[in-house]
Amino acid sequence: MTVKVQSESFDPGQLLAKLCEDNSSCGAVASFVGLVRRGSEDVLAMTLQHYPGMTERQLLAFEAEACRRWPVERLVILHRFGRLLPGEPIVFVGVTAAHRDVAFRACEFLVDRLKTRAPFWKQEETATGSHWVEALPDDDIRAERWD
Amino acid sequence: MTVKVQSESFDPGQLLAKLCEDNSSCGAVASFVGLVRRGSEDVLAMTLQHYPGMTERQLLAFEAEACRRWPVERLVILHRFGRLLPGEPIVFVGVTAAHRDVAFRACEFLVDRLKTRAPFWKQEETATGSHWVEALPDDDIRAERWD
Amino acid sequence: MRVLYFAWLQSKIQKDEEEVTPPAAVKSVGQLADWLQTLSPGHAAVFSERARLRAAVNQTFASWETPLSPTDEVAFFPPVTGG
Amino acid sequence: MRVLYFAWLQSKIQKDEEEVTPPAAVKSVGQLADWLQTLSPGHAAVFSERARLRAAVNQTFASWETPLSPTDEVAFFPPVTGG
Repeated sequence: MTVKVQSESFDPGQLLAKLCEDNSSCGAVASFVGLVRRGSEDVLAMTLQHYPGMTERQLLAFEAEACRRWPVERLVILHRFGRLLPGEPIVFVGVTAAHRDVAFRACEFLVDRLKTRAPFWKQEETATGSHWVEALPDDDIRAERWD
Repeated sequence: MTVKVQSESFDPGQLLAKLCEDNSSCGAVASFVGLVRRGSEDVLAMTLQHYPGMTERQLLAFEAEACRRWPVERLVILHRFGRLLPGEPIVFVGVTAAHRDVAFRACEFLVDRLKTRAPFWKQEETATGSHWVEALPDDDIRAERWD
Repeated sequence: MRVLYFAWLQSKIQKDEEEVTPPAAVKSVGQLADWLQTLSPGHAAVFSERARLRAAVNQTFASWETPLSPTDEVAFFPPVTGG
Repeated sequence: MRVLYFAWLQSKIQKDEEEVTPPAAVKSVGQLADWLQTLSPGHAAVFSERARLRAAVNQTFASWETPLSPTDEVAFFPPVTGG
Protein backbone atom coordinates (compact mmCIF):
# COMPACT_ATOMS: atom_id res chain seq x y z
CA MET A 1 0.00 0.00 0.00
CA THR A 2 1.36 3.42 -0.96
CA VAL A 3 -0.23 6.78 -0.30
CA LYS A 4 1.76 9.83 -1.30
CA VAL A 5 1.46 13.58 -1.86
CA GLN A 6 4.32 15.14 -3.80
CA SER A 7 5.21 18.08 -6.03
CA GLU A 8 7.57 16.08 -8.32
CA SER A 9 6.19 14.55 -11.49
CA PHE A 10 5.78 10.78 -11.77
CA ASP A 11 5.57 8.11 -14.43
CA PRO A 12 2.10 6.47 -14.49
CA GLY A 13 3.49 3.56 -16.53
CA GLN A 14 6.08 2.75 -13.90
CA LEU A 15 3.45 2.77 -11.15
CA LEU A 16 1.21 0.41 -13.13
CA ALA A 17 4.15 -1.86 -14.02
CA LYS A 18 4.98 -2.15 -10.31
CA LEU A 19 1.40 -3.10 -9.45
CA CYS A 20 1.53 -5.86 -12.07
CA GLU A 21 4.87 -7.28 -10.89
CA ASP A 22 5.17 -10.53 -8.88
CA ASN A 23 1.46 -10.66 -8.76
CA SER A 24 0.11 -14.14 -9.38
CA SER A 25 -2.45 -13.96 -6.56
CA CYS A 26 -4.58 -11.19 -7.98
CA GLY A 27 -6.04 -11.30 -11.44
CA ALA A 28 -7.21 -7.72 -11.84
CA VAL A 29 -5.47 -4.35 -11.85
CA ALA A 30 -7.59 -1.22 -12.38
CA SER A 31 -5.96 2.19 -12.58
CA PHE A 32 -6.79 5.83 -13.17
CA VAL A 33 -4.56 8.70 -14.25
CA GLY A 34 -5.71 12.32 -14.13
CA LEU A 35 -3.87 14.69 -16.48
CA VAL A 36 -3.87 18.49 -16.67
CA ARG A 37 -6.24 19.46 -19.50
CA ARG A 38 -5.57 22.41 -21.72
CA GLY A 39 -9.35 22.82 -21.77
CA SER A 40 -11.51 25.24 -23.77
CA GLU A 41 -9.92 28.32 -22.18
CA ASP A 42 -6.41 27.30 -23.23
CA VAL A 43 -4.90 26.69 -19.81
CA LEU A 44 -1.18 27.53 -19.71
CA ALA A 45 -0.55 25.97 -16.29
CA MET A 46 -2.37 24.77 -13.22
CA THR A 47 -1.31 25.26 -9.62
CA LEU A 48 -2.61 22.83 -7.05
CA GLN A 49 -2.68 24.11 -3.51
CA HIS A 50 -3.29 21.66 -0.70
CA TYR A 51 -3.55 21.54 3.09
CA PRO A 52 -0.38 19.74 4.25
CA GLY A 53 -1.17 17.36 7.07
CA MET A 54 -4.88 17.15 6.36
CA THR A 55 -4.23 15.84 2.82
CA GLU A 56 -2.16 12.91 4.08
CA ARG A 57 -4.75 12.14 6.78
CA GLN A 58 -7.57 12.11 4.24
CA LEU A 59 -5.68 9.93 1.77
CA LEU A 60 -4.92 7.39 4.50
CA ALA A 61 -8.59 7.48 5.53
CA PHE A 62 -9.68 6.80 1.92
CA GLU A 63 -7.27 3.87 1.75
CA ALA A 64 -8.63 2.42 5.01
CA GLU A 65 -12.21 2.92 3.80
CA ALA A 66 -11.52 1.15 0.49
CA CYS A 67 -9.86 -1.79 2.27
CA ARG A 68 -12.79 -2.05 4.68
CA ARG A 69 -15.32 -2.11 1.83
CA TRP A 70 -13.58 -4.41 -0.64
CA PRO A 71 -11.01 -7.23 -0.60
CA VAL A 72 -8.32 -5.05 -2.15
CA GLU A 73 -4.85 -6.59 -2.45
CA ARG A 74 -2.61 -3.65 -3.32
CA LEU A 75 -3.43 0.01 -3.59
CA VAL A 76 -1.56 3.10 -4.71
CA ILE A 77 -2.74 6.71 -4.36
CA LEU A 78 -0.41 9.43 -5.56
CA HIS A 79 -1.50 13.07 -5.81
CA ARG A 80 0.65 16.01 -6.82
CA PHE A 81 0.59 19.64 -5.71
CA GLY A 82 2.35 22.75 -7.04
CA ARG A 83 2.54 24.12 -10.58
CA LEU A 84 1.77 21.66 -13.40
CA LEU A 85 1.69 22.06 -17.18
CA PRO A 86 -1.00 20.73 -19.56
CA GLY A 87 -0.52 17.02 -20.23
CA GLU A 88 1.30 16.41 -16.93
CA PRO A 89 -0.13 13.76 -14.59
CA ILE A 90 -1.87 15.08 -11.46
CA VAL A 91 -3.04 11.89 -9.83
CA PHE A 92 -2.61 8.13 -10.04
CA VAL A 93 -4.88 5.58 -8.39
CA GLY A 94 -4.20 1.86 -8.83
CA VAL A 95 -5.93 -1.09 -7.20
CA THR A 96 -5.26 -4.81 -7.52
CA ALA A 97 -7.73 -7.51 -6.46
CA ALA A 98 -8.61 -11.11 -7.21
CA HIS A 99 -11.60 -10.00 -9.30
CA ARG A 100 -12.19 -7.14 -11.69
CA ASP A 101 -15.36 -5.84 -10.06
CA VAL A 102 -13.53 -5.12 -6.82
CA ALA A 103 -10.61 -3.48 -8.64
CA PHE A 104 -12.91 -1.21 -10.69
CA ARG A 105 -15.20 -0.29 -7.79
CA ALA A 106 -12.39 0.50 -5.36
CA CYS A 107 -10.47 2.51 -7.96
CA GLU A 108 -13.49 4.59 -8.91
CA PHE A 109 -14.40 5.09 -5.24
CA LEU A 110 -10.92 6.44 -4.49
CA VAL A 111 -10.98 8.83 -7.45
CA ASP A 112 -14.39 10.16 -6.34
CA ARG A 113 -13.11 10.61 -2.79
CA LEU A 114 -10.06 12.52 -4.07
CA LYS A 115 -12.34 14.81 -6.08
CA THR A 116 -14.69 15.63 -3.23
CA ARG A 117 -12.96 15.05 0.11
CA ALA A 118 -9.25 15.72 -0.34
CA PRO A 119 -8.18 19.31 0.47
CA PHE A 120 -6.83 20.38 -2.93
CA TRP A 121 -7.65 23.58 -4.80
CA LYS A 122 -6.85 24.21 -8.44
CA GLN A 123 -5.83 27.55 -9.86
CA GLU A 124 -5.70 27.85 -13.65
CA GLU A 125 -3.43 30.24 -15.53
CA THR A 126 -4.74 31.45 -18.89
CA ALA A 127 -3.56 34.24 -21.17
CA THR A 128 -5.95 36.61 -19.35
CA GLY A 129 -4.82 35.77 -15.81
CA SER A 130 -5.28 33.27 -12.99
CA HIS A 131 -8.50 32.02 -11.46
CA TRP A 132 -9.52 29.44 -8.90
CA VAL A 133 -11.46 26.50 -10.33
CA GLU A 134 -14.97 26.13 -8.88
CA ALA A 135 -16.03 22.71 -7.58
CA LEU A 136 -18.59 20.94 -9.75
CA PRO A 137 -21.89 20.08 -8.05
CA ASP A 138 -21.78 16.90 -10.18
CA ASP A 139 -18.80 15.65 -8.24
CA ASP A 140 -20.67 15.77 -4.96
CA ILE A 141 -23.63 13.95 -6.46
CA ARG A 142 -21.33 11.29 -7.88
CA ALA A 143 -19.57 10.87 -4.54
CA GLU A 144 -22.91 10.27 -2.79
CA ARG A 145 -23.15 6.92 -4.57
CA TRP A 146 -20.72 5.58 -1.99
CA ASP A 147 -22.65 6.79 1.10
CA MET B 1 -6.91 3.40 -31.51
CA THR B 2 -5.18 0.05 -31.22
CA VAL B 3 -6.80 -3.37 -31.18
CA LYS B 4 -4.47 -6.35 -31.12
CA VAL B 5 -4.41 -10.11 -30.52
CA GLN B 6 -0.95 -11.56 -29.97
CA SER B 7 0.88 -14.46 -28.31
CA GLU B 8 3.91 -12.37 -27.21
CA SER B 9 3.93 -10.85 -23.73
CA PHE B 10 3.56 -7.10 -23.30
CA ASP B 11 4.39 -4.40 -20.77
CA PRO B 12 1.21 -2.87 -19.28
CA GLY B 13 3.23 0.09 -17.96
CA GLN B 14 4.47 0.97 -21.42
CA LEU B 15 0.94 0.84 -22.83
CA LEU B 16 -0.35 3.15 -20.08
CA ALA B 17 2.62 5.51 -20.49
CA LYS B 18 1.83 5.79 -24.18
CA LEU B 19 -1.83 6.64 -23.49
CA CYS B 20 -0.71 9.42 -21.14
CA GLU B 21 1.81 10.92 -23.58
CA ASP B 22 1.13 14.16 -25.51
CA ASN B 23 -2.30 14.18 -24.08
CA SER B 24 -3.39 17.60 -22.92
CA SER B 25 -6.86 17.34 -24.42
CA CYS B 26 -8.13 14.50 -22.27
CA GLY B 27 -8.01 14.61 -18.50
CA ALA B 28 -8.80 11.00 -17.67
CA VAL B 29 -7.11 7.68 -18.42
CA ALA B 30 -8.70 4.49 -17.08
CA SER B 31 -7.03 1.14 -17.61
CA PHE B 32 -7.43 -2.51 -16.74
CA VAL B 33 -4.86 -5.31 -16.72
CA GLY B 34 -5.84 -8.97 -16.35
CA LEU B 35 -3.12 -11.27 -15.01
CA VAL B 36 -2.91 -15.07 -14.86
CA ARG B 37 -3.84 -16.09 -11.30
CA ARG B 38 -2.19 -18.99 -9.58
CA GLY B 39 -5.60 -19.54 -7.92
CA SER B 40 -6.65 -21.99 -5.25
CA GLU B 41 -5.78 -25.03 -7.36
CA ASP B 42 -2.17 -23.91 -7.86
CA VAL B 43 -2.26 -23.26 -11.60
CA LEU B 44 1.11 -23.99 -13.27
CA ALA B 45 0.19 -22.45 -16.61
CA MET B 46 -2.78 -21.32 -18.65
CA THR B 47 -3.32 -21.81 -22.36
CA LEU B 48 -5.65 -19.43 -24.14
CA GLN B 49 -7.15 -20.74 -27.35
CA HIS B 50 -8.95 -18.34 -29.63
CA TYR B 51 -10.78 -18.25 -32.96
CA PRO B 52 -8.43 -16.37 -35.32
CA GLY B 53 -10.39 -14.03 -37.54
CA MET B 54 -13.46 -13.92 -35.34
CA THR B 55 -11.45 -12.57 -32.40
CA GLU B 56 -10.19 -9.59 -34.40
CA ARG B 57 -13.67 -8.93 -35.77
CA GLN B 58 -15.18 -8.96 -32.29
CA LEU B 59 -12.51 -6.69 -30.81
CA LEU B 60 -13.03 -4.15 -33.60
CA ALA B 61 -16.78 -4.37 -33.02
CA PHE B 62 -16.29 -3.69 -29.27
CA GLU B 63 -14.13 -0.69 -30.10
CA ALA B 64 -16.75 0.70 -32.49
CA GLU B 65 -19.49 0.09 -29.91
CA ALA B 66 -17.54 1.92 -27.16
CA CYS B 67 -16.87 4.89 -29.47
CA ARG B 68 -20.55 5.03 -30.43
CA ARG B 69 -21.66 5.04 -26.79
CA TRP B 70 -19.13 7.41 -25.25
CA PRO B 71 -16.90 10.33 -26.33
CA VAL B 72 -13.74 8.23 -26.06
CA GLU B 73 -10.51 9.90 -27.22
CA ARG B 74 -8.02 7.03 -27.38
CA LEU B 75 -8.55 3.34 -26.83
CA VAL B 76 -6.28 0.30 -26.59
CA ILE B 77 -7.39 -3.32 -26.44
CA LEU B 78 -4.67 -5.97 -26.35
CA HIS B 79 -5.45 -9.64 -25.68
CA ARG B 80 -2.99 -12.52 -25.68
CA PHE B 81 -3.40 -16.16 -26.67
CA GLY B 82 -1.15 -19.21 -26.24
CA ARG B 83 0.55 -20.57 -23.10
CA LEU B 84 0.95 -18.09 -20.20
CA LEU B 85 2.48 -18.45 -16.74
CA PRO B 86 1.00 -17.20 -13.45
CA GLY B 87 1.56 -13.46 -13.02
CA GLU B 88 1.81 -12.83 -16.77
CA PRO B 89 -0.53 -10.22 -18.28
CA ILE B 90 -3.38 -11.62 -20.41
CA VAL B 91 -5.22 -8.49 -21.37
CA PHE B 92 -4.87 -4.70 -21.34
CA VAL B 93 -7.69 -2.24 -21.87
CA GLY B 94 -7.01 1.48 -21.73
CA VAL B 95 -9.34 4.38 -22.48
CA THR B 96 -8.74 8.12 -22.44
CA ALA B 97 -11.49 10.74 -22.35
CA ALA B 98 -12.10 14.31 -21.28
CA HIS B 99 -13.92 13.13 -18.15
CA ARG B 100 -13.36 10.27 -15.75
CA ASP B 101 -16.88 8.85 -15.92
CA VAL B 102 -16.53 8.18 -19.63
CA ALA B 103 -13.08 6.64 -19.20
CA PHE B 104 -14.23 4.31 -16.39
CA ARG B 105 -17.50 3.31 -18.07
CA ALA B 106 -15.92 2.59 -21.47
CA CYS B 107 -13.03 0.65 -19.91
CA GLU B 108 -15.33 -1.51 -17.81
CA PHE B 109 -17.65 -2.05 -20.76
CA LEU B 110 -14.76 -3.31 -22.92
CA VAL B 111 -13.51 -5.68 -20.22
CA ASP B 112 -17.03 -7.11 -19.81
CA ARG B 113 -17.33 -7.55 -23.58
CA LEU B 114 -13.96 -9.36 -23.70
CA LYS B 115 -15.11 -11.70 -20.94
CA THR B 116 -18.41 -12.61 -22.53
CA ARG B 117 -18.26 -12.01 -26.28
CA ALA B 118 -14.68 -12.57 -27.44
CA PRO B 119 -13.95 -16.13 -28.65
CA PHE B 120 -11.28 -17.13 -26.11
CA TRP B 121 -11.14 -20.34 -24.07
CA LYS B 122 -8.86 -20.93 -21.10
CA GLN B 123 -7.25 -24.23 -20.27
CA GLU B 124 -5.53 -24.49 -16.88
CA GLU B 125 -2.61 -26.80 -16.14
CA THR B 126 -2.36 -27.99 -12.54
CA ALA B 127 -0.22 -30.75 -10.97
CA THR B 128 -3.09 -33.20 -11.63
CA GLY B 129 -3.57 -32.35 -15.32
CA SER B 130 -5.25 -29.90 -17.66
CA HIS B 131 -8.86 -28.77 -17.72
CA TRP B 132 -10.94 -26.21 -19.60
CA VAL B 133 -12.19 -23.33 -17.47
CA GLU B 134 -15.99 -23.07 -17.32
CA ALA B 135 -17.59 -19.69 -18.02
CA LEU B 136 -19.07 -17.97 -14.97
CA PRO B 137 -22.80 -17.23 -15.13
CA ASP B 138 -21.90 -14.02 -13.24
CA ASP B 139 -20.05 -12.73 -16.26
CA ASP B 140 -23.13 -12.91 -18.45
CA ILE B 141 -25.23 -11.18 -15.82
CA ARG B 142 -22.61 -8.44 -15.50
CA ALA B 143 -22.46 -8.02 -19.27
CA GLU B 144 -26.24 -7.52 -19.45
CA ARG B 145 -25.82 -4.15 -17.74
CA TRP B 146 -24.74 -2.78 -21.10
CA ASP B 147 -27.71 -4.10 -23.11
CA MET C 1 -19.43 -26.24 -45.50
CA ARG C 2 -16.50 -25.65 -43.15
CA VAL C 3 -17.11 -26.55 -39.51
CA LEU C 4 -14.70 -25.51 -36.72
CA TYR C 5 -14.46 -26.81 -33.15
CA PHE C 6 -12.82 -25.17 -30.14
CA ALA C 7 -11.76 -26.05 -26.57
CA TRP C 8 -12.96 -29.45 -25.25
CA LEU C 9 -14.96 -30.12 -28.43
CA GLN C 10 -11.67 -30.70 -30.31
CA SER C 11 -10.57 -33.63 -28.12
CA LYS C 12 -14.02 -35.24 -28.11
CA ILE C 13 -14.43 -35.00 -31.88
CA GLN C 14 -10.67 -35.44 -32.43
CA LYS C 15 -10.70 -32.68 -35.02
CA ASP C 16 -10.22 -28.89 -35.05
CA GLU C 17 -12.20 -28.53 -38.24
CA GLU C 18 -13.79 -30.52 -41.02
CA GLU C 19 -15.32 -29.94 -44.44
CA VAL C 20 -18.85 -31.41 -44.50
CA THR C 21 -21.67 -31.69 -47.02
CA PRO C 22 -24.89 -31.97 -45.06
CA PRO C 23 -28.12 -32.99 -46.81
CA ALA C 24 -30.17 -30.19 -48.39
CA ALA C 25 -32.72 -30.39 -45.55
CA VAL C 26 -30.12 -28.89 -43.16
CA LYS C 27 -31.04 -25.21 -43.22
CA SER C 28 -30.13 -23.90 -39.72
CA VAL C 29 -27.38 -24.18 -37.12
CA GLY C 30 -29.61 -26.44 -35.02
CA GLN C 31 -30.31 -28.74 -37.96
CA LEU C 32 -26.58 -28.88 -38.72
CA ALA C 33 -25.91 -29.90 -35.10
CA ASP C 34 -28.60 -32.60 -35.36
CA TRP C 35 -26.93 -33.99 -38.46
CA LEU C 36 -23.32 -33.72 -37.14
CA GLN C 37 -24.47 -35.67 -34.05
CA THR C 38 -24.96 -38.76 -36.29
CA LEU C 39 -21.41 -38.73 -37.71
CA SER C 40 -19.41 -40.45 -34.90
CA PRO C 41 -19.60 -41.30 -31.18
CA GLY C 42 -17.42 -38.19 -30.55
CA HIS C 43 -19.84 -35.95 -32.45
CA ALA C 44 -22.72 -37.59 -30.61
CA ALA C 45 -21.12 -36.87 -27.23
CA VAL C 46 -20.54 -33.20 -28.13
CA PHE C 47 -23.90 -32.42 -29.74
CA SER C 48 -26.00 -34.21 -27.11
CA GLU C 49 -24.93 -31.47 -24.66
CA ARG C 50 -26.45 -28.61 -26.62
CA ALA C 51 -26.93 -26.37 -23.53
CA ARG C 52 -23.14 -26.32 -23.06
CA LEU C 53 -22.52 -25.20 -26.66
CA ARG C 54 -22.44 -21.91 -28.49
CA ALA C 55 -22.15 -21.31 -32.24
CA ALA C 56 -20.89 -18.75 -34.72
CA VAL C 57 -21.69 -18.40 -38.43
CA ASN C 58 -19.13 -16.57 -40.56
CA GLN C 59 -17.34 -15.45 -37.38
CA THR C 60 -20.40 -13.86 -35.81
CA PHE C 61 -22.27 -15.31 -32.81
CA ALA C 62 -25.31 -17.25 -33.97
CA SER C 63 -28.31 -19.03 -32.44
CA TRP C 64 -29.64 -22.50 -33.19
CA GLU C 65 -32.18 -20.86 -35.50
CA THR C 66 -29.61 -18.97 -37.59
CA PRO C 67 -30.07 -19.99 -41.27
CA LEU C 68 -27.15 -21.56 -43.15
CA SER C 69 -25.92 -21.60 -46.73
CA PRO C 70 -23.40 -24.14 -48.16
CA THR C 71 -20.48 -21.67 -48.23
CA ASP C 72 -20.82 -20.63 -44.58
CA GLU C 73 -18.08 -21.13 -41.99
CA VAL C 74 -19.75 -22.54 -38.87
CA ALA C 75 -18.03 -22.86 -35.48
CA PHE C 76 -19.11 -24.71 -32.32
CA PHE C 77 -17.56 -24.04 -28.92
CA PRO C 78 -18.30 -23.79 -25.18
CA PRO C 79 -19.21 -20.41 -23.62
CA VAL C 80 -16.18 -18.12 -23.94
CA THR C 81 -13.80 -17.46 -21.04
CA GLY C 82 -11.51 -14.64 -22.18
CA GLY C 83 -10.47 -11.42 -20.49
CA MET D 1 -6.31 29.37 18.21
CA ARG D 2 -4.65 28.81 14.84
CA VAL D 3 -6.75 29.70 11.79
CA LEU D 4 -5.72 28.72 8.23
CA TYR D 5 -7.03 30.01 4.90
CA PHE D 6 -6.77 28.39 1.46
CA ALA D 7 -7.34 29.30 -2.20
CA TRP D 8 -9.05 32.66 -2.89
CA LEU D 9 -9.54 33.29 0.86
CA GLN D 10 -5.80 33.97 1.18
CA SER D 11 -5.81 36.90 -1.24
CA LYS D 12 -8.98 38.43 0.19
CA ILE D 13 -7.75 38.21 3.81
CA GLN D 14 -4.13 38.73 2.70
CA LYS D 15 -2.98 35.99 5.06
CA ASP D 16 -2.43 32.22 4.86
CA GLU D 17 -2.90 31.81 8.56
CA GLU D 18 -3.21 33.75 11.79
CA GLU D 19 -3.14 33.16 15.53
CA VAL D 20 -6.33 34.53 17.09
CA THR D 21 -7.85 34.75 20.58
CA PRO D 22 -11.62 34.94 20.15
CA PRO D 23 -13.82 35.86 23.12
CA ALA D 24 -14.95 33.01 25.38
CA ALA D 25 -18.46 33.15 23.88
CA VAL D 26 -17.07 31.71 20.61
CA LYS D 27 -17.77 28.00 21.01
CA SER D 28 -18.41 26.72 17.46
CA VAL D 29 -17.01 27.04 13.93
CA GLY D 30 -19.97 29.23 12.98
CA GLN D 31 -19.43 31.55 15.96
CA LEU D 32 -15.74 31.79 15.09
CA ALA D 33 -16.68 32.80 11.53
CA ASP D 34 -19.08 35.44 12.92
CA TRP D 35 -16.29 36.88 15.04
CA LEU D 36 -13.59 36.70 12.31
CA GLN D 37 -15.97 38.60 10.01
CA THR D 38 -15.54 41.70 12.27
CA LEU D 39 -11.71 41.77 12.07
CA SER D 40 -11.15 43.53 8.71
CA PRO D 41 -12.90 44.34 5.41
CA GLY D 42 -11.10 41.30 3.88
CA HIS D 43 -12.43 39.01 6.61
CA ALA D 44 -15.89 40.55 6.17
CA ALA D 45 -15.83 39.87 2.42
CA VAL D 46 -14.84 36.22 2.97
CA PHE D 47 -17.17 35.35 5.82
CA SER D 48 -20.23 37.07 4.35
CA GLU D 49 -20.20 34.36 1.63
CA ARG D 50 -20.68 31.46 4.03
CA ALA D 51 -22.36 29.19 1.41
CA ARG D 52 -19.14 29.23 -0.61
CA LEU D 53 -17.03 28.15 2.39
CA ARG D 54 -16.10 24.85 3.98
CA ALA D 55 -14.25 24.29 7.27
CA ALA D 56 -11.99 21.77 8.97
CA VAL D 57 -11.15 21.41 12.65
CA ASN D 58 -7.89 19.67 13.49
CA GLN D 59 -7.56 18.58 9.85
CA THR D 60 -10.97 16.91 9.69
CA PHE D 61 -13.96 18.29 7.77
CA ALA D 62 -16.28 20.15 10.14
CA SER D 63 -19.68 21.85 10.04
CA TRP D 64 -20.67 25.30 11.32
CA GLU D 65 -21.96 23.58 14.46
CA THR D 66 -18.69 21.77 15.26
CA PRO D 67 -17.59 22.79 18.79
CA LEU D 68 -14.18 24.44 19.29
CA SER D 69 -11.57 24.55 22.02
CA PRO D 70 -8.74 27.16 22.26
CA THR D 71 -6.00 24.76 21.08
CA ASP D 72 -7.83 23.70 17.89
CA GLU D 73 -6.45 24.25 14.39
CA VAL D 74 -9.31 25.62 12.28
CA ALA D 75 -9.19 25.97 8.48
CA PHE D 76 -11.54 27.77 6.08
CA PHE D 77 -11.56 27.13 2.34
CA PRO D 78 -13.77 26.83 -0.74
CA PRO D 79 -15.17 23.43 -1.82
CA VAL D 80 -12.23 21.23 -2.82
CA THR D 81 -11.26 20.60 -6.46
CA GLY D 82 -8.64 17.84 -6.41
CA GLY D 83 -8.29 14.65 -8.42
